[in-house]
Amino acid sequence: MQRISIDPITRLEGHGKIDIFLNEEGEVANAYFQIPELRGFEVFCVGRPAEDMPNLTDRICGVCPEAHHMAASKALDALWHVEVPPAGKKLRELMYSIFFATDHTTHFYALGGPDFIVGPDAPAAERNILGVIQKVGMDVAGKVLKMRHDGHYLIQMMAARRVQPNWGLPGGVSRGINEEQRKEIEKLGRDAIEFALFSLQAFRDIVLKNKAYVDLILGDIFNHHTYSMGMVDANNRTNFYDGMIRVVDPDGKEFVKYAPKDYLNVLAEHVEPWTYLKFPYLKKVGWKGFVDGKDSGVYKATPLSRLNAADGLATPKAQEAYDEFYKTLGGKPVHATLATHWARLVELLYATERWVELATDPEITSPNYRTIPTAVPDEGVGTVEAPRGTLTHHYKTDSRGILTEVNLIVGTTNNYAPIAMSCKKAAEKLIHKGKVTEGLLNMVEMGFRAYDPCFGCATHSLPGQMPMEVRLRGPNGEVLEVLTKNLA
Amino acid sequence: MTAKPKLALYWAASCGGCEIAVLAIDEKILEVAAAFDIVLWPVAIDAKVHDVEKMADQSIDVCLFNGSIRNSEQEYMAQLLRRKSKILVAFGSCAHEGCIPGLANLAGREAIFDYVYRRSPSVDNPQGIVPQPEFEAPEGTLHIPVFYDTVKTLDQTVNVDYYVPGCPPEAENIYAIVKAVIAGLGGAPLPPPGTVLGKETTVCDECERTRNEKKIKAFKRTWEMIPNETECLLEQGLVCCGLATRAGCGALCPKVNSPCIGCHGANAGVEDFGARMMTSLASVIDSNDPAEIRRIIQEGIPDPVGTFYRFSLPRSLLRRGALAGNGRGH
Amino acid sequence: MSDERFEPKIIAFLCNWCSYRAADLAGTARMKYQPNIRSIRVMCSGRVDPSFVLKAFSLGADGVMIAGCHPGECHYLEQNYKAMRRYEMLRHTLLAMGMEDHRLRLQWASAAEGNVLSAAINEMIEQVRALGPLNWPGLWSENGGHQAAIERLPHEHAEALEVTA
Amino acid sequence: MSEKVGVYICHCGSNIAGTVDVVELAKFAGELPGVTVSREYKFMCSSLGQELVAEDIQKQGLTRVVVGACSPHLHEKTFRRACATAGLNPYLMQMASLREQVSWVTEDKALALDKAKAMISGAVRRVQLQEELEPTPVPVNPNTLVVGGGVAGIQAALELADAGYPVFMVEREPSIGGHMAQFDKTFPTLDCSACILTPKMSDVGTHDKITLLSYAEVEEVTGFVGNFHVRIRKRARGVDEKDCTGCGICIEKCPRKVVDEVFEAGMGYRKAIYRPFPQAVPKFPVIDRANCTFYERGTCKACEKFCPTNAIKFDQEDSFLDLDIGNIILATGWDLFDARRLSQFGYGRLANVFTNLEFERLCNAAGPTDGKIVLRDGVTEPKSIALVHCVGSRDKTTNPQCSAVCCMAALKFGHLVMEKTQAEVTSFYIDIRAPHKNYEEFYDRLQDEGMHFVRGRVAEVTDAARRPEEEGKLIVQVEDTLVGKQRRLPFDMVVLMSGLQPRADAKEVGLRFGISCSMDGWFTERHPKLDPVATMTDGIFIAGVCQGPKDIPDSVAQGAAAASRIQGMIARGTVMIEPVVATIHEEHCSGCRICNNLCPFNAIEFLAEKGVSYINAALCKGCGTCVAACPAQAISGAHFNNQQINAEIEGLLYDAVRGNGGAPKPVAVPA
Repeated sequence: MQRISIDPITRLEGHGKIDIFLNEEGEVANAYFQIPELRGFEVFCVGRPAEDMPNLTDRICGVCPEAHHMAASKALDALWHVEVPPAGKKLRELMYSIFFATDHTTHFYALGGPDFIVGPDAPAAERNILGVIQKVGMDVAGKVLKMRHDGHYLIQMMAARRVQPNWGLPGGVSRGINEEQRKEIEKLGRDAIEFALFSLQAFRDIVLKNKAYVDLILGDIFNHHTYSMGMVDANNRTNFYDGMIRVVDPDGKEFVKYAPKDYLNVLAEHVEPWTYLKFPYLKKVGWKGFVDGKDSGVYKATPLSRLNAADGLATPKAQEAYDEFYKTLGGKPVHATLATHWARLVELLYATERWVELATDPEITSPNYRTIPTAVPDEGVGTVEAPRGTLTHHYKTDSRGILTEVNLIVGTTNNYAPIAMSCKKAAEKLIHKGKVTEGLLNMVEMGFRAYDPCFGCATHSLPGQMPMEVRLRGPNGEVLEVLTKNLA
Repeated sequence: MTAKPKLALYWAASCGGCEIAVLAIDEKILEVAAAFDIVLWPVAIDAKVHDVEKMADQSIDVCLFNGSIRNSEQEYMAQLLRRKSKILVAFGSCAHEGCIPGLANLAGREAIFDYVYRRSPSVDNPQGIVPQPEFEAPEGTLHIPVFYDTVKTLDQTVNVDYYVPGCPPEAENIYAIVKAVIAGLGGAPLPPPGTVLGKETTVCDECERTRNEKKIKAFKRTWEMIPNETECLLEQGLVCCGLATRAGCGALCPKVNSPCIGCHGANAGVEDFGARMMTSLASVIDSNDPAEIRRIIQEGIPDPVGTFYRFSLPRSLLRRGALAGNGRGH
Repeated sequence: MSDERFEPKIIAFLCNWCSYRAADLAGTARMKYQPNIRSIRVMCSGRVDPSFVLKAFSLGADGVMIAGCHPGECHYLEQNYKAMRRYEMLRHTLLAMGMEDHRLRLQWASAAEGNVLSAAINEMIEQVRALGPLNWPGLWSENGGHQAAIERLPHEHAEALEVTA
Repeated sequence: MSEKVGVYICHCGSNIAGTVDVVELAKFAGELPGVTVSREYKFMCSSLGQELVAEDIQKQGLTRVVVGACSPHLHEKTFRRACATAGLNPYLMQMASLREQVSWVTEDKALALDKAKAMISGAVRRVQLQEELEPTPVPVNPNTLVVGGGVAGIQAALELADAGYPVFMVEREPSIGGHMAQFDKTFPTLDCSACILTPKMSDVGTHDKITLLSYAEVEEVTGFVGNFHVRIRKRARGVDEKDCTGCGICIEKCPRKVVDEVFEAGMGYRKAIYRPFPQAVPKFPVIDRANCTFYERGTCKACEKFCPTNAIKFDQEDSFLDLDIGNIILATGWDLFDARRLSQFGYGRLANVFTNLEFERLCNAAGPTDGKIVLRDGVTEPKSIALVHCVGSRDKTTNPQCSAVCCMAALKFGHLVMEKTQAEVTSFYIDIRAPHKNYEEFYDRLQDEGMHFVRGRVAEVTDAARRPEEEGKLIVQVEDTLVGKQRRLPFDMVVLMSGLQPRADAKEVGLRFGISCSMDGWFTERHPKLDPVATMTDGIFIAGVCQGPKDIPDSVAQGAAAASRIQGMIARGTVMIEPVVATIHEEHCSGCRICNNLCPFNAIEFLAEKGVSYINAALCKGCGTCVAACPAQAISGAHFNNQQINAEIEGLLYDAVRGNGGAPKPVAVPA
């Protein structure tokens, strides 16, 4: 029995390690995708005052703190049985839309995008944000940096800090916005829509016009027929901030639609002894291991799965992009993992349109942005769509609002099983007779990156990454061969 | 031509916020890329730890290290980078004082494993499996790093030259520090080792709210009230950490009507942040009756450890030796 | 003899004007109390910074006493009330950390009350003796003992490097 | 740190050496880091011992000194001086109390040695961080403010004025004189109270160095020793002092009679415009606006009509006076215990139960009855009088203290009764307290004169007669502890010897002047034995009963003592301000203002323009409360700074368990 260790995988937000075992014939016998850490927020948050949760859980993930901030704030609303006034809801969703646009931009241009923009075969040393800047030139780079800068700037203006906000409270937010700020938010929002359209066009030009890329996207290597999860509004259109959770089966038929507070009826988490991360799955279907199909409880919660789980998008331009997306890829549902990059850009457009919608809502500057709770707190669940998947916070407190129990199911965790499967599948497809090629390594990575996995969230920790390296070991674990990327 | 100074950025047990903050210096990132030969920066650059291991000791000029030390791999990386770096900077709250994840020291490994893998409401684990550092899979042995009992700061693990406060540090400050380091390498005088690279006063200094003499009859919790936007939040009864927290953020949180939560840590020369908060708040409680004082404190500050040591438990003088009561007093 | 039983170490902060004089008086009057108490003279109980108390615990003290003038009798008019408030705050925090109540004590003793102070000292020593050592520094959990896990990493890398692809 | 520390262990004969192994201790000290010399010596406080220290400082170049001996309260000054003479700043010396806190309180030699080692290593670590300090000299303003015009204040004022220094005397009432002016005779000499007091009063009134401000009160005191600023409110008299000749016609013509509750203790009447008593100083009358017809109805103005110099000013308003003052004497006196609080004695209910003050007025020739001792009806002369001692004194339920004067006053009353009437007089006492010169003799004399004494605390005074002979009398119910039986004795008149208690507003006045009161409310002296006239606040002195119950001679003595203390300071011209004060380091201060209202001496002010707080070193008393409170740790306290105290804690715990409190680990060997 031979083993290949990929330790660790690079350019994901979080640390992962893959061990691939080969049988005597050198074919893949099994692959283990391991997450090496955990921080235990669920445990040490117990004993804290619940209203501190938006600030505490910000620190679960510095990549998407706003997502935790929102999920926590919504959990507090439920906990204290308080209705957020319309202005409060809109302010929250506005800030959240700005965050979504910013985060998707970061991923497409800094993390996932490089594979397409500078190309999968380019030396790894160039497959990074700096490489992208070299390739697309300063003017485009300028657009990207401006988009990120504007996003951060507005988040800081509204919610105190560009990373780790301090804003959400049970019943609303700590402060609203004035007309002056609204104008600025609107103006930058319109720029953002332009940027989103530009990015989609860039994707068409660079990727869709390149047959090799399209084949790669649609090829079997990265396909997984799993359930798809996403949050939808009353009309079954994607919403990031609020709504019902809808799950469709591999054929695109609605499997379940439930209120976030009922998540325990739908989801369960499986534990393996070789990783610190748990594997969520659909309770009704059950845990069948790392396999595709209707009979496996494995599901995805990604930009792609959100589009699959919805009937459309609530803004005009985004709806067009949505239609184009499915037309090009041959109808719903789409299971091509790499298409997630495109789906992400469609969501980027939706987020920017929603941003302007809310920024131009007459109620957005209302001083009535918060309701002070009067009920006795007991239990509450808060769910939002994080960029990397459905995020759920579940709290219980005593009558003083001191936490007695905390449970978190975070974005990337939902996708742990699919990611593991993608890695295994890529390995199976590409490794034969114990032969490993440099191409394999990047292929595996690309499948991996499509999920924009953030194991900071997943493990509530973000340990370091090191460049990927593969060691081919013999039955006794001696190293037969070593391959590393970017040997250039 | 003279070789560019070597820069390494690394993240241990952190949330990635520090990395995002570094990216948030926007176009200046290009200046950094131009000024330094970046030998390690996981989030953005593919570089190899082998190369770092192969380097001669002290051959990295500056290492910005964020994240606390919570498992065996992080401890190794801390030791490695200390050895290879001339200047090791504890970058951000986690490396500096432990930050919010440091509150895990209230619980410890066993409590965390037991809840996360066995008792959590969503977990389905009839055999009560918990992850093992070394696991014999049918195909072979699998390793994951050892999860430690205690979260420690970087300087509780290796010697540190400088500290950068903040969760995360503000982009402006990051750029200023990078420039200072560049100047320092160019021969400009560097501050004495052990210096925290930040302002030496507290957030009130940057807060625009009006302040008066303080007399507090009751501490309020943030959900209980909507404070006005002009007066000192503490005077309105909210436990604002600004008075003890190192300045440098520009009092961002009070600006949006939220009390400071203390993410920049304590002021220069202060050993224990929580002690500063406790003593200053207690001093201005407006009562001389022990029973009333006790009531004011217990009602208004139900979670003193989480309130006063939110960001600094690992660095503080409090030791888990006191955890007889499992970190939950009354 | 004193070897078998646990001898707690207790730090006492004594106000220069009352409790320190009370300690003098206890001595002059030859009132016996156990020598486990080690005192620090401050000008006023209002000088006692909670960080001193935490410092003492973190350096191995098993208990800390803060002694000042009776309420209303402060040499500096009202500063002992600040000491009272800080004691309540500190106690609240230490209890939340799971520390036993008797390890921190606030004691009023006027310059004339040598008997009150020595009685309080003896009582506290017995209470802390019964609780046993606090041992903060000793119990500060060490993460060592995982050297194997730490050293595996460089070995794997080194090993990898020896092999040529 | 490269300090050279000398450690000196005192045997104190066998006081320390008998319990603590001083040789072992000195050896231990010698091995502590920083210590260059370590000696033990029989008596460190002896001149030989002090020379030992001085010599080492000079020969061995010691930069720090630790003395392990007795309590610093005994010999800190001694050893500081020893260091100073050898040229070492006195604040670089630290004492460890090995006697009071070790050898005298324990017998376990092993533990005693442990503790002694701890105390020494604490002192050794601390002393190395101590800093040179210098007291700062400030000038002393020669003006003195005397608050209260009773006999104590009068004495103090005259002493100072006669020495040639300016005095400002503030009196709340329209006239000075205090309680003494109300008395008839004084014990034990029986000379006329007024006769000996009024000359002193008029001296005050006429002295060119004394500015008398009667009918006035101190509103505000700021500043510090030698440099106080005082604001005084002069209440509107309604009479212009410049024009008034004190002829008194206004008083004659005033149609309005008012019961005089103050001077006459409710026994007599005065007019609405009045002067408390004929010899009042100053002579100017006061209009009692609460009772003046003009202020009630807007008419009358009789006084104005008849005033020959048009001195009546109905529209006069309170005026304010700001003074620069070097030192202040508080001689604010006492209130009489309110006998109504003890209802069993019937005062206020039974007409012929009197208080001692009422009785003083009865006896006084200038009083409402021209000195005739009569019952409330104003005519009947009593046949029998009871004097009840300790009313509101020596009584746990009211005042535990002995009021010091009542026993002698009762004897005086006994004498006056027998001198002026045929009445039998009986004293009901617990103990007769007659400790001073000629007091016991006076007691003997009264026994000879036939005064009766019953030993026992009176249980009740009642008019409920049980036997015919009790009809219409006041019956005193008492347990005669000498005969050991209950007795009921009938009297015509009962006099309650009410005790002395602190002024109702003593605490508030204390705060205004920055001094404290004891639990029972008397002003606290700096030292109960060695410094009874000074207070904790430099430049503020106390004299008379406001410091505690005492009689006239003691009050006079204390007034004079306070005055001479002040003369000394004025003569020197400067005072030294203790260098143990707090300082705010501006660069670290964020202006959060936490410290602003923590200082009872108002030493901390907020500099709005700079946005930082500032401490006035001259006002700072060095308690360190603000130092401990500062959230930014921007305040440091000289001689008690954090580093010094932390070092002492470290030293005291030299033998405690030490894990690495999370200190850095050695770097792992590269693979």
